[in-house]
Amino acid sequence: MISSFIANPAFLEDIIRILFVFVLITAAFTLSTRNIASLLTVYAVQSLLMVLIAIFLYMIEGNKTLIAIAALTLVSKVLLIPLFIDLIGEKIKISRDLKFNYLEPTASLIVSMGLILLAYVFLSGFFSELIMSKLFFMGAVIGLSLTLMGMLVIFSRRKVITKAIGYLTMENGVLLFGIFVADLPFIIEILIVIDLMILVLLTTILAIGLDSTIEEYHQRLQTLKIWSGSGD
Amino acid sequence: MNASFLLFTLLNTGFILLVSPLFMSLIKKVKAYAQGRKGPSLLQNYLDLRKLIQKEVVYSPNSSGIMRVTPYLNLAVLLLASLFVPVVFIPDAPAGIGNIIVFLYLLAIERFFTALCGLDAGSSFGGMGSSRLMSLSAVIEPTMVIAFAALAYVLRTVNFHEMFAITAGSTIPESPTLTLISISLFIIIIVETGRIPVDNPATHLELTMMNEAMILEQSGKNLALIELTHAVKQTILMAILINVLVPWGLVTKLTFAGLAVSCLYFLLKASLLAGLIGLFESSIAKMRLFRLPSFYMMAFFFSALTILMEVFA
Amino acid sequence: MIILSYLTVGAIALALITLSKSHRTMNAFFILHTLAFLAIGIYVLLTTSIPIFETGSEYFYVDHLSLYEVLIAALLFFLASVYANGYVESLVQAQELHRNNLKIFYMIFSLLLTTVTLAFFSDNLALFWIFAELTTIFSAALVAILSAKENIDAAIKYIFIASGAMLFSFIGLIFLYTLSGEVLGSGTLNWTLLAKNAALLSPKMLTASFVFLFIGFAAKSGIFPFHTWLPDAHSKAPSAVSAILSGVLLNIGIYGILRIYAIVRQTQAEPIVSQFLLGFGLLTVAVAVLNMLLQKNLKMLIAFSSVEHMGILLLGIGIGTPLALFWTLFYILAHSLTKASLFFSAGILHRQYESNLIQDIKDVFSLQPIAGWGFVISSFAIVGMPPFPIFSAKFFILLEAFGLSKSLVFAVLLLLVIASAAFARFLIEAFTQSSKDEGTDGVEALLPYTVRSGMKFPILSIIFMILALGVFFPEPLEKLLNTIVYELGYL
Amino acid sequence: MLEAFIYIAVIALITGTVLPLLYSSKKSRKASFGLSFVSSIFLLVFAGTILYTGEESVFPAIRFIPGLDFTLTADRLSGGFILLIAAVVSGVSIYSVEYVEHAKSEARKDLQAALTNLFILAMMMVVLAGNMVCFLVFWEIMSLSSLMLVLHDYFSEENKKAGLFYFIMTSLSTAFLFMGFISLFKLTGSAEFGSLNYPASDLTLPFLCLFTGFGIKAGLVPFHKWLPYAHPAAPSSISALMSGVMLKVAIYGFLRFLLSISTPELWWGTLILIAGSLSAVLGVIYAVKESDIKRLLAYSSIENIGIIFTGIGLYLIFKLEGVESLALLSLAGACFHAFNHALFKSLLFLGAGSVVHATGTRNIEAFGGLIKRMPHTTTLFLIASVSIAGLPPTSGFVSEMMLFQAYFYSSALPDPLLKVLLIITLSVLALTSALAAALFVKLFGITFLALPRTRCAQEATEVPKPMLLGEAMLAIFCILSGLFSSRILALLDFDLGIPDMLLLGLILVGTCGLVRIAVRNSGPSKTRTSKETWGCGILDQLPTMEYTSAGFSEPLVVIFKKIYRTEISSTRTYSDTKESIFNSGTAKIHLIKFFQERLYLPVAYAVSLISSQVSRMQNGKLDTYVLYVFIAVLTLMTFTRYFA
Repeated sequence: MISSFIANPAFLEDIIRILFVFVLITAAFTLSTRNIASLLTVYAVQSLLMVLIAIFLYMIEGNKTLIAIAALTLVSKVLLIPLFIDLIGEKIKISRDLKFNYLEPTASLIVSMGLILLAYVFLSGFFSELIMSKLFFMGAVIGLSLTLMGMLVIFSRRKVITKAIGYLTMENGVLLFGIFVADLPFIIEILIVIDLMILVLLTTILAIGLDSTIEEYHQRLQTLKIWSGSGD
Repeated sequence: MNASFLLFTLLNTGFILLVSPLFMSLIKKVKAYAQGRKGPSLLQNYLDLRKLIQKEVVYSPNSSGIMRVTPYLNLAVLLLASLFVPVVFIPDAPAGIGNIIVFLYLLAIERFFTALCGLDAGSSFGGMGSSRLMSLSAVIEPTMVIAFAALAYVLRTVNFHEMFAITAGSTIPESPTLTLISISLFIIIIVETGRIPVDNPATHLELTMMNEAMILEQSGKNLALIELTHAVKQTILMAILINVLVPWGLVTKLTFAGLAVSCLYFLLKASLLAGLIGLFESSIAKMRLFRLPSFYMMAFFFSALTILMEVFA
Repeated sequence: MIILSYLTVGAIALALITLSKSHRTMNAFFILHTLAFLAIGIYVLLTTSIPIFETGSEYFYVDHLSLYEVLIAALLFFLASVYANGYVESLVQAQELHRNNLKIFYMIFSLLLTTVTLAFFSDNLALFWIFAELTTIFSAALVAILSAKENIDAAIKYIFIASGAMLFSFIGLIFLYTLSGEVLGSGTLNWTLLAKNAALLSPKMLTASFVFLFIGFAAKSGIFPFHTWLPDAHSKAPSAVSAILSGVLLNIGIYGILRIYAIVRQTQAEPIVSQFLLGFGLLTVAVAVLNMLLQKNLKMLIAFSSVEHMGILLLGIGIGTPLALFWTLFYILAHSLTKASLFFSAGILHRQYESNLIQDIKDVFSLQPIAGWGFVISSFAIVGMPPFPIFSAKFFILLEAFGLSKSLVFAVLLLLVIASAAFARFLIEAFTQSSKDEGTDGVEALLPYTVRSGMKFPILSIIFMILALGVFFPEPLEKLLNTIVYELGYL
Repeated sequence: MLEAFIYIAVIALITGTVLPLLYSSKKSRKASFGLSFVSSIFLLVFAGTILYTGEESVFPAIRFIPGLDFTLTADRLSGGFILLIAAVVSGVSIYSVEYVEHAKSEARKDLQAALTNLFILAMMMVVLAGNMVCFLVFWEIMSLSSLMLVLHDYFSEENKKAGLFYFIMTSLSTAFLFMGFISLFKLTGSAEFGSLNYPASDLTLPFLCLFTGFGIKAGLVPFHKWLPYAHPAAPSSISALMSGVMLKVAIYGFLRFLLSISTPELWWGTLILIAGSLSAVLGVIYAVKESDIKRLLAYSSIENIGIIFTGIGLYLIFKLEGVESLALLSLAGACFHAFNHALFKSLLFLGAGSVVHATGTRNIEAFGGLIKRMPHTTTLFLIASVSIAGLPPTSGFVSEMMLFQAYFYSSALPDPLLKVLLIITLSVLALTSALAAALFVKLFGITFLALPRTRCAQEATEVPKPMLLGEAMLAIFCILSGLFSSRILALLDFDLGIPDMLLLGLILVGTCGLVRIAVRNSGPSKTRTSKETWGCGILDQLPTMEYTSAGFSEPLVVIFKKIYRTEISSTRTYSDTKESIFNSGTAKIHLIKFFQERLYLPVAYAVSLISSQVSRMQNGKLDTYVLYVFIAVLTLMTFTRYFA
């Protein structure tokens, strides 16, 4: 019974559509959540959604790369990166990112809708040339708008850690876009993830220098020992 | 350098040197009559010059070589300029003699060194004189140049000798526009010789002086030379006006009779002009210094008008 | 083979640096590393017939353009490594750099060189993208290595703006991949393949893909409005690193744009893309020079000057004629060298005055004659005065641009006047200040900073090189550049 | 064979540049200037030959950059300007041997010697350059080396400003030249200078650009403002080179372009003529008011450049109206004036340098009585003053006369409106030359005559011999070029029918002698007494009673008050609250610098305002930066969607 459902592409497509909605919801959360721990959770969920989308897509398409991508995403984005950021977050001893720049959460949600519209309009202009199913087109639109929303997060939130999550959201958007528009060679996906990991590593380490509330960091510090790793 | 020119050099220069003081006296005389006085004799200027030339020269200790050289230089310059304006006859001059522009700038040399002389002794009067002279001569310069350019326009040459050769012999001016130029030339004479309303050559009130202020430090021989220079300058300028407006009588060929006629004619015409200048001087009051530019504008207007008429004719 | 040897050398150098204990050995190994890269590059250029594909699956491709860029990079890294010997030691002594961080510094530096080299040699655009990303990360780490808050801040800006924009590039790549898939059956991101089949690609999609790719590469090379990270990062980084940032890393973005433009150029999308590049070039130059004019910070001035020059390079690419490309390529070399010399000199001045601000610089010529004159001469060179190479490159780029638009050339010329005025203003104001003017308010006279060994050599050698290049254009270089122009399909 | 002269000169100058930098000693500086002197001699011979034979001398091309060789050519035009350079350099190099030793430090002396040689080299090469790129290369080197020389005394606030201003103007000039040359290059397809047989409409853009570019460098109104700043800042020997030669190099460039055009347009000539006349008269009017000796000379350079451009404009007009003889006359007049101005203006600057060196100030009001203290300098200065005032039989007169003559003959023009224009510009020229005479009466009179006004003038002493020798060299050139002007021009096959100055000079000297002899024997022979200057009875004359420079120019200031336009401001303080008992106060008469306040400063303010606005974009906040990127991405997406 279940297997028949699973074998039915139309059903799978519906599920993927639902997942798209969830993705957008996570993005909205990322834009407005003030608590860093829950931000991380939202990100992990978003990544998980990516994994699920990849798996369902595999079921429709049968492209093995998708499974590999799903596995890779699961390991890196759902587990490792949130874990690492969480570790750093504890070190910095801040748990909230309260202030917003330029856009308050409500405004940014409205802007996000505009972004989705823009992504739709934009892509419809170009993908009309390609033969593409509606689902794939929608995936591309969601991917692109997720990328843009991630950028929205970067500039509207104050703390570096939040910005990093914004960046990760962007990356998820690109991943989504990639899954639906083209099937890139897997090696490239791996390299991207490695790149992402290093980047997150670096930014979060640097975030210690900037975001930390510890008194001694407020002045110009000559010798933060973050590089030699021997202290806080 | 041909014989004709050499002879011309001697005769013309000699003649101008000889008659120049006469016209000075004549103007004084006319002015005196106009004022109801009898005035000095016509020979008075000659006598003055003789007296001065025998007197010793007094120099200020502040003064320099400029003061010593200038009188000689200036007279020499004016004598050179006199070669440009044939009065006795029109010779076969070497190229360049008679060039209007050179002539204008010879006058400029005289001005330049007179002005330096004024500054040389360090007297405030001298400085004032040279300052005013240079300023006003700068303002009159466009007028002079335009007037002379108008001459060149009408007569199509830049050489006085050639110009006069064209005008000579005719009894009326070559072109009606020349009459207009003559007005400008008349004003130029007034300005260049420092006469009322521009300057008062007879003044002894320092604040109104221009030319006199600059030669305040000159004395004896040098003063004589300077006075002579002024006289020569006046004669030359008058000769230009005469040869343009009423040119008859000037001979182009060298004959004894012609020479005598032309000298006589010139003497007559120049005396009349001198009388006219004297009358003009008597009938007008000296202007304020800064009113002069507008006076000059009048001359400028006439000259420019001439050219315009020639241009659009 | 080539890539493999580069990788091997890179790995060995990294290992040696990791193992070495003293600063001197680390530096020596790093110098050797750069020299080895330089040597391999020259060897390949002289002996191997290129272009060739590397490592089977056509991920890497060595042609004259990439080799040219790699040689420039290796040369600059070499100079920077020599300079770093004394400079970094000074930083350590001034306690701006912790001694424990030395090893990390050299390791990342060495890694950066390897990554840059690999990026230039990547034929697969996605691979290029990843290596370019890695260079961002490594260089940002080098900016942040000083651990001062402002450095970290600059590094963070660098990472977020450059990497964020690069994500859009990736979207562009996906476009390109799909596009090529439509035409070739299976998608590819291999530049060689794309360039060969460029004529088949749909111009409209290609334009869209170009625009996205441009966003990332523009951010990488400091094109307005993505340039904002550049002045901060370049001015806060240690000068040895600044020179690399300006001289090498900016070239990566330009290189990317150039490669993509070479594809676009063969299609109908060329006019619009060309105008697009010219527009951005002009805007970049304008914004950069206006930022330079009232600049109070020495290294910021140099950094904005980099932005300006990137704008000119963009113009040079956008013109799209072979001659323009030829001189643009030459311009890249000239700019990299000159900029490095400026940063090296500025580094010495920064050591001397502990500040980059205009009001702190005093008695330059008596305290630091070499750096002072080096800076002055390099400034002449960077504003395009003869007999330095930028002059002729500028002339010919503008000459080619004249065919497209007269007003563009005129605008650029006026903007360049502002750029020169900015340099002149800064130099005249800063370099003529005397400590004697201050009077007797107890300011003790500055002691001259002892320039360490190896810090003068790069400055002097660069000045010598640019002088030589400006006066005499070597024939082999001409041949090399002509080959590049040919290989990019311009002729 | 002839080319060897140039090679030797180049090698000498390069050695002269490098030598003082390598060995810092008085000897090496001496050698350096010696080398520039030697090079000038070689150049003189070279230029003389080229001018006389009229041969074109083409040097073998050297590989320079791809597609463009390094070429040098010398034809008559460049020969003439090489002659000019060489003549001035010969004097300046001798002068500098001693002059350079007054610089403040050893390093600066060396640098000054080296840069002087480089500067000379660059100017020479600009004139010899065979193509546009070479021209620009040396043009820029010329600007740079002169800039460094202007900045030689870089601790002074005034000099910094002058240097920056000079640099901006010179960059602007180069930018216009770039534009002009590029458009020519595109038109002809080659960088070579050659005849331009194109319709005038194609040449309008190059013409306007090159006219502006060269005009800026030459100091044409309204681009003249850098001259009065840069000249006082530079050492006098350099001011001499800049004013005497560098401005002429700009003229050369302009002529090189203009003469290669076969079909110019009439309005070009009109434009050049009007700009020239305007520069001439405004230059001299500003000069009259000036009391800084070097700034005064700088303004006077503007005037003379105006006269030269007037000649060029006349040339173009006459040529297009088909009056070839007058066209030739005006062009020859312009070129000859360029040559003469080079000589006497550098002589004046050297003289001013001597005076400034002896007194330690540039303010004319502080001078006076120097004729007794520096008799040789005074004589040399007088020669130059007489020349620049355009008094016959000097060189300055001859060239001005050529222009006047062209004007006077302009009745030959068919177009009445053009004639009217010529009348107006003629009167402007006349005014200019008369004002120049007044100017130099003032400069010479106030500086050298009467009593010293200050202690520094009182204590002045004659300058060392080499400086005098250098000046004398130029003075001799000056006199020779005046006296033999018609012969020189005849030698160059210009049959222009101008008066023979030698004849005039001889007659003048002869008459002078005759007058002297005639007067000598009259009256008491040895009766020269000395008595104080008459001062209304005041016996002890004080320097304060003398006319001052400002006083001298006051009548002109009043007459031209429309142009000077002063602003009077005053502040007062009172001892009581009702403001009736005057305590103290200041009053200031401020001369409105029209071009500076209405043209240069507004532009500068506008640019810096925009600049500061743009700089505010760079606010240092990551969020703002990312916002820019975000907006840019959105814009690009929209743009691509709808316009691509």
